[in-house]
Amino acid sequence: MIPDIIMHNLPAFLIAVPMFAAFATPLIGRLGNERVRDAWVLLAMALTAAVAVLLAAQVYSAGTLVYTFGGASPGIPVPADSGGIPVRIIFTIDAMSAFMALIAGIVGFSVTAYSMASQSRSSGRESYYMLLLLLTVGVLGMVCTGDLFNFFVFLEISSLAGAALVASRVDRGVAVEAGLKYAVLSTLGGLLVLFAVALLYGQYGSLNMALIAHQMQFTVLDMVALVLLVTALAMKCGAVPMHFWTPDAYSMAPAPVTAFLVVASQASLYGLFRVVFTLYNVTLNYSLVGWFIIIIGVLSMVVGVTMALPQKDVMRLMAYHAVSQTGYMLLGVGVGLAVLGDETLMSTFGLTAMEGGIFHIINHAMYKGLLFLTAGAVFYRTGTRNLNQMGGLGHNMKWTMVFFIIGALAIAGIPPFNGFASKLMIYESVFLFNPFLSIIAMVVSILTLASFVKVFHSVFMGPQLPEYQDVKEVPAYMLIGMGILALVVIVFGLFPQVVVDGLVAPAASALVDQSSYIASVLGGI
Amino acid sequence: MKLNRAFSRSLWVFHFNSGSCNGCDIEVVATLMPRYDPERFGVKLVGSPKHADVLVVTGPVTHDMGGRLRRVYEQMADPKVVIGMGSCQSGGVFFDSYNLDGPAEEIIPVDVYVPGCPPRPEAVIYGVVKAIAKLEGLDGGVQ
Amino acid sequence: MSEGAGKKATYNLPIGPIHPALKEPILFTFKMDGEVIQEVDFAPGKAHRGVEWMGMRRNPVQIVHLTDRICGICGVSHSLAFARTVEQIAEIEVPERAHYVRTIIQEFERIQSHILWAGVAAHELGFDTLFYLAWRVREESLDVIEYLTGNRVNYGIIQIGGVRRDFTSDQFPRIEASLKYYEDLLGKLLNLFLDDKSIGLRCRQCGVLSRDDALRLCTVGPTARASGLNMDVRQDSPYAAYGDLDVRAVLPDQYLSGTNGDVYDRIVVRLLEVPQSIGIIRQCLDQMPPGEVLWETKYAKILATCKKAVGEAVGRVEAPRGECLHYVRMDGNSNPHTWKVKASTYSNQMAWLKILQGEQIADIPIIIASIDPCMSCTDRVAIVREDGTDVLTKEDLTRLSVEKTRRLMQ
Amino acid sequence: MITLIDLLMIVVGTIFVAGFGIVAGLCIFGIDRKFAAHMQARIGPPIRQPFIDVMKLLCKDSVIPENAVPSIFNWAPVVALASSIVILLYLPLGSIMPVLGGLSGGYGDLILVMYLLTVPALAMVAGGFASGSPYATVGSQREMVTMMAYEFPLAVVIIAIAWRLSMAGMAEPFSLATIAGLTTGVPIWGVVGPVGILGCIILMVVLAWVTPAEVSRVPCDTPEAETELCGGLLVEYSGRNLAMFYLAQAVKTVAMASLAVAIFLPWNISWYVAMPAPAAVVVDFIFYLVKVVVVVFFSVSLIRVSMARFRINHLVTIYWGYLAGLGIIGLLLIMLDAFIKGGIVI
Amino acid sequence: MKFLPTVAEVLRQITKTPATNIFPAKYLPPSITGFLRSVGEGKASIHPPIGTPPKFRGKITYDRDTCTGCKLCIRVCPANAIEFLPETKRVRIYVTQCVFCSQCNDACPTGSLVMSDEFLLATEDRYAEEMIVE
Ligand code: SF4
Ligand code: SF4
Ligand code: SF4
Ligand code: SF4
Ligand code: SF4
Ligand code: SF4
Ligand code: SF4
Ligand code: SF4
Repeated sequence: MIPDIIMHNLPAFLIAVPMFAAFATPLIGRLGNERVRDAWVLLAMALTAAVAVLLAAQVYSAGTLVYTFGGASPGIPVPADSGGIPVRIIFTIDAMSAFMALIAGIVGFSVTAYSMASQSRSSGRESYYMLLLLLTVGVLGMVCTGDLFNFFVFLEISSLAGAALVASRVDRGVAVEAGLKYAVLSTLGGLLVLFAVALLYGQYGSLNMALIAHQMQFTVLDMVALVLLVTALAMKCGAVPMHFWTPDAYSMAPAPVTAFLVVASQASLYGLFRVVFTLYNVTLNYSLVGWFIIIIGVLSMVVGVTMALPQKDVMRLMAYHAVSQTGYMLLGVGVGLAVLGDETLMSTFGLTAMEGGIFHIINHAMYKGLLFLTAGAVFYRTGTRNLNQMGGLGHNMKWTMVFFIIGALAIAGIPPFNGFASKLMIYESVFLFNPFLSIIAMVVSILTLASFVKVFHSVFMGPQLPEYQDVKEVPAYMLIGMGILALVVIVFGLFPQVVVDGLVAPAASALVDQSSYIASVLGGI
Repeated sequence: MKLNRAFSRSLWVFHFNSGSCNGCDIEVVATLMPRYDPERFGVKLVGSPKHADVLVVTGPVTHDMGGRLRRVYEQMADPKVVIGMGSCQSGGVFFDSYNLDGPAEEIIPVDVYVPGCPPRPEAVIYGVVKAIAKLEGLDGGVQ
Repeated sequence: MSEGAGKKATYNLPIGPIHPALKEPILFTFKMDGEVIQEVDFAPGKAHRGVEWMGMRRNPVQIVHLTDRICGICGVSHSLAFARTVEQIAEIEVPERAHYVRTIIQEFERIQSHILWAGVAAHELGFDTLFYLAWRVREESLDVIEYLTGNRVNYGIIQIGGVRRDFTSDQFPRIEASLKYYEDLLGKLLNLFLDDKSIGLRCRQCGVLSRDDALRLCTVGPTARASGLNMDVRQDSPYAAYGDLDVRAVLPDQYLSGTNGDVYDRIVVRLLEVPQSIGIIRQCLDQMPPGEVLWETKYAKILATCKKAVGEAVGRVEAPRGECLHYVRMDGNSNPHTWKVKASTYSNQMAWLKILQGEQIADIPIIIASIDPCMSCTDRVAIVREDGTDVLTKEDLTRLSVEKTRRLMQ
Repeated sequence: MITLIDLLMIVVGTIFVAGFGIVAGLCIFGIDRKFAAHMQARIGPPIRQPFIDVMKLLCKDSVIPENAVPSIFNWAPVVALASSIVILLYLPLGSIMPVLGGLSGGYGDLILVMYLLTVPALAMVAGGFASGSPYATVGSQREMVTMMAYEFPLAVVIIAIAWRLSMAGMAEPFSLATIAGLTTGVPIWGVVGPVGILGCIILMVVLAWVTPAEVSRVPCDTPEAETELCGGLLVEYSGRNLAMFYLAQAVKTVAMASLAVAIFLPWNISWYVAMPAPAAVVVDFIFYLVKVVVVVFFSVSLIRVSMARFRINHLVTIYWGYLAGLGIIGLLLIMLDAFIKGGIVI
Repeated sequence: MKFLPTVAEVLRQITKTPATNIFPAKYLPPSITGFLRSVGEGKASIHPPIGTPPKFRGKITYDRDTCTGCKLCIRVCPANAIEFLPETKRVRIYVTQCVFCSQCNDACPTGSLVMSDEFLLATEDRYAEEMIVE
C-alpha cells in the first residue's frame, strides 16, 4: 500500500516532511489565501504524525533501526572501527526513540489543529507555523538521532524555534522577555552540551553514541562531560533546582506552543535518560546516580506542587505542575537506574518503576498538553489568565470544562484516567525501593488535585459573571485539538495494560539494554 | 406530587423563627432532646430549607421576616407541611403592633396549629402526630 | 496551609437571618479573606415586634405578661425589672417574702439559662452529645420551675407588688432535691466541658475580648466577667433579696490561673455561676421570712393604684446574660406614658465586631453564641422602610434622642 | 484475557454488590444512629429509618438553584454513587473475592481503592461548587482541604502494610486478596513480630481516625457543618439528588469499613473451623458484617458522639502533624520489625 | 481517656436505659390514623406524656353559671383572648389566642375561670369547636 521507498526511508521523512513544510509555509502563505496555508500546515503535521506512527510500528515490530542519511543502504550497521563517521547523520531509532516520536506526532497534530482557530486572530501566522514545524523538527531529531553532535544541533533548532515562539506574542513586553530568558538559558544549556560533546569527541574521536558507549572508560573527563550533560538536560527539562525558566516561558507563550514545549522538555528528558542509560550505563555507580536523579525528581515534585498552589495565573500554575510531574518521571526512571545492576531487584520492581516513569512521559504530554489547551481556550474567550478575574464559565463553555476536568483528574492521578495508570506503576514499584518515596509521590498527587480543584472552581464554577455573559464555546478546531488529547487520555487510562505492554515496556527495555543498542549500531559485537 | 408512605415517617424539620420571644424556639429544641426524642419518628432538624419537609414557624412574624418566611416556604421542595407553633400563630400577646405582618397564616398556609405559650415539648410531638395523621388522610387513608 | 480552593481576594458571606447557628433572626455580613474574617457587620431588628409600643397601650398588669414574652429564656428578669419600676413609681411596698420568691425563681432561671447556653455552645461546636446531655439535665430545672409556677418557660410569677404564687413548705423538698441533683452533676459537667481537649482546641484563644475592650464597649454580665470585670448588679446594687445574701461576682480566675477573655473563659464563668445560684437559693430557703407574697390580691385595686401613679423610675436586674434595665414613666393614665427596655445583649452585641475580627468561618457560630445573644429582647429599633434611603446617622439619632427626652420632660 | 463468562460474572457481581452496598450502607447508618442515640441517652430512630429517609427523598422534588451549573449539579450525585459502588467491587467481602481486581492483575488493588475513595468526595466537591451558593462553595473548599489532610496518613498506612507484606515475600502485596489473606491465609498480623504488631496497632489507630474524615462525620464534618454552613456542600441539594449523595455516603462508609476489615481484621471463621464451602462463605460473610459494624462503631459512632468538630485548620495540623507522624512511627516500627526478622536486602 | 472525657461517659450511657419518655408510642405505628382509632376503641393505649404538676396552667375552663359578667378578666388579659358577649353577659375565650397566663383566674372574683391540666392542644383548625371555650 505504502511504497517501499517510503517504508525504507521513514526516518528521513520524519525530519524531511516538517522541515520542507516549514520552509514552504511562508511561500504558500504569500501565494495562496489563508485557507490553503492552514490546510498545508495541517496536512504537513498530519503527515509527520503518520510517519511517526509508521516508524514506531516498524521499530516495535522489527527492532532498533539504524538509518544513515544519504547512505547507499542506510540500514547497514556502522563498523566499530569506522571512527563514527562524524559527517554523516545517523539516526538510531530504538523503541524509546519511536515512543518519543509518537508523542511528538500526536501532540504536534492536536496543537496544530488547535492553532488553526486559536491563532486566527493574531498576526504573523506564517512565521508562527514555520516555527512550530521547526520545533517539531528539532524535537523529532533529538529523539531519533544516534549522534551526539546532531543531538546538539537539533537541540539548538528546537531551542531557537521555541524561544521565538515564546516571544511570538509580540504585543507584550513580558513575552519577549520570557522568550529571551528561554533563549539565553537554552543557549547556555546548548553550550554545556556542546562542551560535553567536545570532551567526549576529544577522547574517543567519535560522535556516534553507540560507539562512544562501546568505548566508554569513565575517565575524569567523562565524568565532567556527564555532569555537564546532566545539568544541561535537567535544566532543559525543567527539573528543580533549574526549573525557574519554565513558569515564565510556559505562561507567556501561546497555549498551543506551551503544550508543545512540554514535549520539547520531554525530549530533553529523553536526552538525559539516553545519556545515562546508553552513553554511560555500566560505567556508572548506579546507586549514586540513581539516587541523584531520584532526589532531583522528588524535589521537582514537591517544589513544583507547592509553588503551584498559590499561583493566580492559570498558565503559571500549570507550568509549575509540569515541573512537578517531571519529578514523577525522574523518580520512576531514577529508581530503575538505582537498581539497574541487580537482576532480581530489577525484575521485582526496577523495570516497573522505569516503565511507570516512561509511561508517565506520554501521559503527561497528553494531559498537560490538554490542560494548556483548555487554559488557552479560556484565555481565547476571556482574555485573561488571572484566576481571580474568571468565574462562572462552566455555564457557557461546557466542552472546555469537560476537557479540563478530564485533564485535571488525569494529572491528579484519579482513576480511571491515564495519569493514575502511570502513577500507580510508580507507587507500586518505588515503595519497595523506599516506602517514603511512594508516600511523597502520593501526597504530591493529592496536592495536585487540590490545586486543580481550585482552578476548576475559579474558572468554571460560580455564578455567571456579567462580563462573560456573552462568552461562547471555542471554535471547532480548538475543540478537535483538545478532543484528540482527551481521547488519548481516556483510552490510555482505560486500557493501561495494553499501552504498557505494547508501547512502554519495549521502550523501557530498549533504554535499559545498552548492549543491544550498541550492537544494532555497530553490528554484532 | 405523589406522596409515598415514607414521606410522613421521615419528616425533616426546618425551624423558622419569625421574631418570636425565644420561648417557642427553645421548646422546639427542647423537644429534640433525649427526654422526648422525636427522632424515634424519623423527625430531625435540618439546616437548609431545601432539605426540609416540615416548616415549623414560631413567633408573630415581624415585618422584616414576613418576606423571608414566604421565600423559605417557596424554597422547600414539594411536598411540604407547615406547623405553626405557639399562641403567636393565632394571637398571643403580640397584637396591634405596627411592625407585625403575621400571624404566619396570612403569608403561607399553616397545616397544624400547636397552641401554648410556649407549648410543652410533648404538645409539639402531638402536633407532629396530628400532622402525620393529616398526611395519612391525604394519602388516601393508609391503614 | 493554603486553602484548597480559589477565592476572589475578599468576598462577602452573609449569615442569617435564618441560619441554624442563630436561633434568632439577625443578619450578619462578613467580609471574608478565605476562611478569615476581615470585617463584620450585622443588622439586628429582625425580631422587632414593637413590644414597647404595644406596652404603652396596655396596663401594667397586662404588661407584666408582655415582659415575660420579651424573651422566653429569662422568663422573670424582664418582668421583675418592669415590676420594680412600677412599684417604685406607685410606691408599693413589696412583701419581704415575695422578694425571696423572686430571688429563688431568678436563680433557677439562671441555672436553666446557663445550662441551656452550655448546650447551645456545644452544639455550635458540633458536639451534639454534650448538647443533649446539657439539655437533658436542664429539664430538671424546668420541672422545678413548672412545679413552682405552672409553666416551663413563661413563668408568669411576677405581679406588680409581689409574686402570684407562694412556695409552700411541702414544695421545699422538691426544690432541695433539684439543688442536690445539680450539685451532684456539677463535677461531671465541669469535667465534660472543661477537660475536653476538642473543646479546648476550639475555644481557647478564640474570640478574645480584652479587659479594656470589655470596659470600653460597655459589656455586661458573664461576657464582661469573663474578661475580668468584677461587676454584677446583684453585688453592686442589690435588689429583691440579694441585699441580705452573700453574692460575689464569678470571675474566670477563680477557676483558671488567669483571665483571657476568650470563649473558654465565658464557658467557665457561666458554668461556675450554676453552683453560685445553688448557693443563693439555699440561702434564700434558709432565710425566707413568713408572710404574704402580694401586697394586694384584688386586681381592681392593683389596676387602680397603677393608674393613679405618676412619675418615672428605672429598674435594674442581673439577668443571666447581664444587666437588664427598664425605664418607665407613668402619667396618671392606665397605660405607661413611656417604657424603655435595655436588654443585656444590647450592651454586649457591639463586642461582636471586636471578637469576630480575624477569626475563622468555623468559629463564627461559637463566637456569636459566646455572648449568649438574645435578639428578641434586644431588637429595639428597626428600619421599617426597607429601601434603606433613610438610614439614621449617629447625629440624627442623638438629635432624635434629645428631642424625645425634651418631650418627655415637658 | 477476560472471557465472556468472566464478563457475565462481573455484571452479575456488580449488581449484587451494588445492592448489597446500598442495603448494608443504609443498615449501617441505621445502626450508627441507634448506637449514637443510645450513647446520648435517647431511643433513636428505628434501624430501618435511613431506608425511609431515602424513599422519602426519592418522592420529593429536586430543585435546581438559579446560579447552579445544571449539568455538573445533576451529574455529581450520580458519579458519587456510582463511584462508591465501584469501590466496593474491589473489596473482599468476608471470604468472597472482590468482583473486580483479580482479573487484570495488579490493577485492582489498595492504591486504586484509595484513589477511588476520593472520587465520590470529588463529585461532592464539584456538586458543591456547581450549586453556586457561598455556603456550598466554602463547604467544597473545606472538603478539598479535608481530603488533602487525610490522604497523607492514609498513604502511610497503605504503603506500610504493603511494604511489610512484600518484605515477607508475598507477591502482589497491594492486592486486597493478598492483604486480607484470601490467597495466602496469612494476614499482616501473621507476618510481623512483636515490634511489628505494635506498629500495626498504631497504623490501625491511624486508619480508624482517617475513617471519620473519609466519610465526613464529626469531628471532620466541617464540609457539611450544620451550624456553620447549614449543610455545607449539600445545602442546595434536595430530593433525588440528595438521596443519591446520601446513598453514596452510605456505600462509602461500608467501603471504608470493609477496607479496615480487610487490612486489619481479616480473619475468617472458616480458617479455624472446618466447614463445607458454601457454609463457609455464608458464615464468613456474616462474620464480616459483624466486623464492619464493630469498625463503624469504634471509628464512626463512638468518635462522632464524643468530640467537638475540628476547625478546618486544626484538621490539617492534626492529620498532617499528629496522625501522619503517628503513621510514620508505625511504619518505622514495621521496618524495624522487618530488619529483626531478617530477609531485608536494602 | 483524660482528654476526651465524653468517651467514658457515652460508653457508660450505652448500657443504661435511655431518658426518653416514649409518648405516644415507642416508634411510629404503621398507621397513625389506625392507631388513634384503636386507641379510641380501647384496643391500644397511648403511653402518657410526662405528668403535669399541680396548678399547671393548661387549657382554660369556664363556668358560665357562676360568672357575673364583670369583665375584670378582660381588663387583665394580656392576649386579648377573652371576648364579652353582650347578649348573654357572658364571656368567650379563644384558646388558640390565650397565652395560658392564668391572670384571669386570679382576677376573677367568682372563680369562674380555672386552668385545667390539658395541654395536648394541636389542631388543624384554630377556630375548631374545642378551641373556643364559652
Ligand atoms: S407563643 Fe408565646 S412562647 Fe411562643 S413565641 Fe409566642 S409569645 Fe413566645
Ligand atoms: S423597638 Fe422597642 S419600643 Fe419599639 S416596639 Fe420594639 S421593643 Fe417596643
Ligand atoms: S436577656 Fe436574653 S434571655 Fe434574657 S430576657 Fe432578654 S432576650 Fe431573654
Ligand atoms: S443618647 Fe446616645 S449615648 Fe445616650 S444611650 Fe442613646 S445613643 Fe447612647
Ligand atoms: S429615636 Fe430615640 S426614642 Fe426613638 S427609638 Fe431611637 S433612641 Fe429610642
Ligand atoms: S438627652 Fe440628656 S437626659 Fe436624655 S438621655 Fe441624653 S443626656 Fe440623658
Ligand atoms: S389565661 Fe391569660 S391569656 Fe388566657 S385568657 Fe386568661 S388572662 Fe387571657
Ligand atoms: S372575671 Fe370572672 S366573673 Fe368577671 S367576667 Fe370574667 S369570668 Fe366572669
